[in-house]
Amino acid sequence: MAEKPWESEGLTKEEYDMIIDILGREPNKTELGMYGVMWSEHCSYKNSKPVLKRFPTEGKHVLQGPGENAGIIDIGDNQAISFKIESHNHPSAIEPYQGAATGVGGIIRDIFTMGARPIASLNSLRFGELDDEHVRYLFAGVVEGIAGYGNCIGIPTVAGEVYFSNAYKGNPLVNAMCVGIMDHEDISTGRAAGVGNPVMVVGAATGRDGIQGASFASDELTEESEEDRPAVQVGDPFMEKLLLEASLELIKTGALVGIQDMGAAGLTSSASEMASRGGTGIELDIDLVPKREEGMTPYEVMLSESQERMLVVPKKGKEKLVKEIFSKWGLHAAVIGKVTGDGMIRVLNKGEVVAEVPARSLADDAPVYQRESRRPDYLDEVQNYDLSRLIEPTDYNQSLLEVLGSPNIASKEWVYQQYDHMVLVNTVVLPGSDAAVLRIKGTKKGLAMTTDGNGRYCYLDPERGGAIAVAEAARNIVCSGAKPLAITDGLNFGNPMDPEIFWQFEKSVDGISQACRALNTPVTGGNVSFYNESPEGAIYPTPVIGMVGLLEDINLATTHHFKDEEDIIILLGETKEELGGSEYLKVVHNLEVGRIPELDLGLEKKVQETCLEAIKAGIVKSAHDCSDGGLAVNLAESCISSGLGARIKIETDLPPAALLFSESQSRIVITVTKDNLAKVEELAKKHAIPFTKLGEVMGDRLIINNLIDLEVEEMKRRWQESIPSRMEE
Amino acid sequence: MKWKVRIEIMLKENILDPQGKAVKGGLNALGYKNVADVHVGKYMELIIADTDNQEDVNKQVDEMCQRLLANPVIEDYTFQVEKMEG
Amino acid sequence: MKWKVRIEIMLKENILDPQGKAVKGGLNALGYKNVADVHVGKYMELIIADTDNQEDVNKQVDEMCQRLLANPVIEDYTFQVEKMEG
Amino acid sequence: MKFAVITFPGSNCDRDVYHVTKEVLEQPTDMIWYNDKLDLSSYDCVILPGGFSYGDYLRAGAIARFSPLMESVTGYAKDGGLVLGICNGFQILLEAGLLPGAMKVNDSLKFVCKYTKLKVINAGTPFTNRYSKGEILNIPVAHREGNYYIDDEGLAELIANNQIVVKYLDDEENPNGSVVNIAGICNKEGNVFGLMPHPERCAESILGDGSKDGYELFASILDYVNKRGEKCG
Ligand SMILES: Nc1ncnc2c1ncn2[C@@H]1O[C@H](COP(=O)(O)OP(=O)(O)O)[C@@H](O)[C@H]1O
Ligand SMILES: [Mg+2]
Repeated sequence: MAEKPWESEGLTKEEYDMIIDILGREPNKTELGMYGVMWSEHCSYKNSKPVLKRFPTEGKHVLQGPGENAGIIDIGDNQAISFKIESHNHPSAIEPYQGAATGVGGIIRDIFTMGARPIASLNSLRFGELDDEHVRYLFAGVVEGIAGYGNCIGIPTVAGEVYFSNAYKGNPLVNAMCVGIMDHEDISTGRAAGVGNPVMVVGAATGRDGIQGASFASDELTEESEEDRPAVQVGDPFMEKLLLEASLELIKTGALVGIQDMGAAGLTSSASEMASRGGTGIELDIDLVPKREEGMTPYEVMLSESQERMLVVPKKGKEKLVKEIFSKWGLHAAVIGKVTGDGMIRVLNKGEVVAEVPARSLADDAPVYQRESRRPDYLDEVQNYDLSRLIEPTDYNQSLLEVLGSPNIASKEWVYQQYDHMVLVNTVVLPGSDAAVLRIKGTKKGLAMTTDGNGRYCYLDPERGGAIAVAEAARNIVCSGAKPLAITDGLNFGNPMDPEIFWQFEKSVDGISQACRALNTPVTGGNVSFYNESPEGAIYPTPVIGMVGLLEDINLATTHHFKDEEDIIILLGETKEELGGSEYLKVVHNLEVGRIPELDLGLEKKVQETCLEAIKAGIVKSAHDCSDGGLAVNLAESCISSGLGARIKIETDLPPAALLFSESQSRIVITVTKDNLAKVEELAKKHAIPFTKLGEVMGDRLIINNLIDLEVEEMKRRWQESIPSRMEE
Repeated sequence: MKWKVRIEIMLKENILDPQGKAVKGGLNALGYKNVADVHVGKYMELIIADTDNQEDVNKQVDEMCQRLLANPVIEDYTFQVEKMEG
Repeated sequence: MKWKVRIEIMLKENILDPQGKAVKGGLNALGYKNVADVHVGKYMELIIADTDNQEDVNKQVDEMCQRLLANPVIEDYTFQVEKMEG
Repeated sequence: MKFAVITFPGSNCDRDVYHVTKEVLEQPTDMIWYNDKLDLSSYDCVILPGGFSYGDYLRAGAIARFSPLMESVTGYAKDGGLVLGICNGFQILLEAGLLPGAMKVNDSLKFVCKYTKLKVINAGTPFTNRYSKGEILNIPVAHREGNYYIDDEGLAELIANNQIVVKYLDDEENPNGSVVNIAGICNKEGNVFGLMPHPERCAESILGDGSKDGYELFASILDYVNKRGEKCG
């Protein structure tokens, strides 16, 4: 073996010594490869585990918290939903179409593995700025890849976000989320129980795809990444559609003991995790694994990340049933081994044992590190930047048009028009409003879902930024008429060995935890993606929150579009002078500095409760969360999507820029008919939250005090053409 | 002078080719059992004008393939250049 | 005997080719102003086994193209057959 | 009346169509597996749903049209049975030669999912009798290969026989570049109809932008079959 055999597997000398301790001998090449992938950050969470323990993970709805392939939440009537978010950042940087496509495929498998039928996908994307040709290539490729996979498999992509900043130029973020629904009795787990039960591989044949993909994800992107990358995985959504149907059919038969998809680290992770959860071992034979290529070594077979495969453990005697179901769908199912009682993963090849290691040591006993953490120096400088010296614009119409034309604020239609967002005929609120809403067929109920995150906020203040991401997600859910249930989190950060990055990570987790406790939305799972760095440096710390909410009555689903002339426009919550970190500051002053808006979680909760109570009372005609871009953008969006204007008159001492563009939290704009104005005022009093009547829906212009007077059509053009015009350059 | 360029672009050797697999399945199902393998790629024909020297055309086409026509991360390409009449 | 078949499938001459148009636009925008025309089609490689006679292969491949590989309403095809070693 | 909805490997709107005929229209409906070679004569209408049969690899619908069941569908159509192909189903009907013409990739080269405005050209078919000629419909599309092509001769024939059933309202509404904005056509006899837009996605007002224009298409079939029943009986 090489002089420092651990290096090529991405392990340290100390970790190598631990392995020798565990085995009582030197590992061979295959064994070392297995430890290498399982002890990578991507699979083992060795640098993040202690911090993730801070999340609140319990709640009365939580049927399955973190630890399985995806979390599960009870929604009543014997139904449950499963959802999770996953990153595919590095693969997408190398090959945007396939990287994003296989990311979608992976998260969908996580959901149907749990026994749930996937009903919706979401995606959270970050790129550099669109004036760069390579960025445009990445953006176009990623969106096409998500579309290519999701549309083909027939799961609607109903919501998401896209954000552009130079911080992501060398390292885009591609986080995909999937939501599925199931009856309680179909909940499945990835457990290999029952000594003697067969272990089977179903789905695609194994090739040399993506070997060491997990370790690749656990390293920084460098100039050479393009060279030493593993073979790119290509997704086959058609195969996965068949796999999905066959797996769900199989789960329904009750013949299964356990099922797990093969994602990162392929057969090694699925076998060791299933055995470890079941307190068992697995013996498998390389010869029996269906292979796509000739001459594959045990190392390659164990580490392959070929897509669209699952590992299943049926009850003994049910092998034939499994094969029948899969062959009906034109898929292979092969017995490759059996469950054992000795806790070992034992790999045979041509009758010889080529690897034999304790399952637990792979899946659960990776070393855990408490990394050093230090508040970054840049924070004081950016937070203390003196915003009072900024010159107020002379033409606020111009400023509003500029902000509306910023790709971060502008219409994302260019993106979601490429996604089939209607298949499965459940989509009640289409992309373009605050959260997507889906009906649950056969019930009166509905689900709302959204992803939110603000990397710039987290860069300027990771703790509050993390909390705001949760608060904003919940506000989006509430504005659609749903009660927030729980979250999944996608934590995207730089290199955790850098104490300043690790501090950002810890603080973000703290902020998310605080908000989740206050808003009663436990964390049911998520994903950590470190090493998001390029030669230009680390990305903005970017936690992304995926949230799901429940509507008791689908008829109360609410959108942000204004509905009728003369409706009264009301602000719940209060606008303060809080331009720090705002889109206005970036677009108009080219600054990404300042103190980000305050977040009073008590007030946040009360504002959300007021809004939801008003919606439940049936008096809210539109509701729109007020955040990125501020009040002016909020009002403009409701105008644009309805074609209706608004006349706004606000008494205030705020400087005009702050009135229009401040991103103060805990604000929701709603509209009601004149007759219901008093009712809302009463509700606001009851909850003791600030309440302001802003004006009314009227005409075809947006008029705000003597600051803004713009035709809705003109605003719409700027907002709608921003991304397409940049992409068609 | 004018040149006709024919470019063939294929997925690299060991990269999964779902299309090829599906087409093979289709052909086998139609009764062509002797079709042992299928790969599906792209074919392009370019007309290049105003270039006098075949060497230049070769160089340019190679560059185009690298930059736009093929995806060097997952695809290989080959091409032939041929002088056109007139 | 084994045969390698290369098939090129293209939209018929007079049918508008949106892909070709887009690729031409892309190449021109990248500075390749001398690219006068582009057509994009499909390229396939088949391995045909257990057939001893090139004539049979030709006939079979032609039939496959007609029935499945190309759509005769809008596409033309050409192919070459080559004997493989071993 | 009785509907049959065919599931090909990769169909993904099969359950959606089933939902509409079974739950919304409340008509008996069977889901039929592509690999069966059934006698379809007991059905009043056979629907080929949307999706990506065989991943749309090669060409949309190209492989699916050789499914064993497609032989039955062809026979059923020849005998005058009602066949409706939606999106991928339309593509399969073209590949199978049950309808003339072919599909190319959208001019934008992109998948497009959005509501489109359609104009009813022929309201006399079994599928469109509840609409009126010239009526404007709002029905969503979702496809990447919906750019309908037919040569001039074929087009003249389509027009002469009144086979163009629905068009996109105008060039601007046309999401794919199809010849003369064609969105759906029928065969000469009028019993086979294929269209790119998805009527099953707008059969209930709770969904999306609230259009119920798709409901009327399914209801047209029901009306037609019921009337035909009266005539016979
Ligand atoms: N990548 C995407 N995929 C699908 N939908 C998207 C995507 N990006 C944005 N959208 C949709 O566009 C709308 C506006 O997005 P955004 O401005 O991020 O909303 P908000 O600020 O309310 O969270 C939302 O409905 C969102 O779901
Ligand atoms: Mg919002």
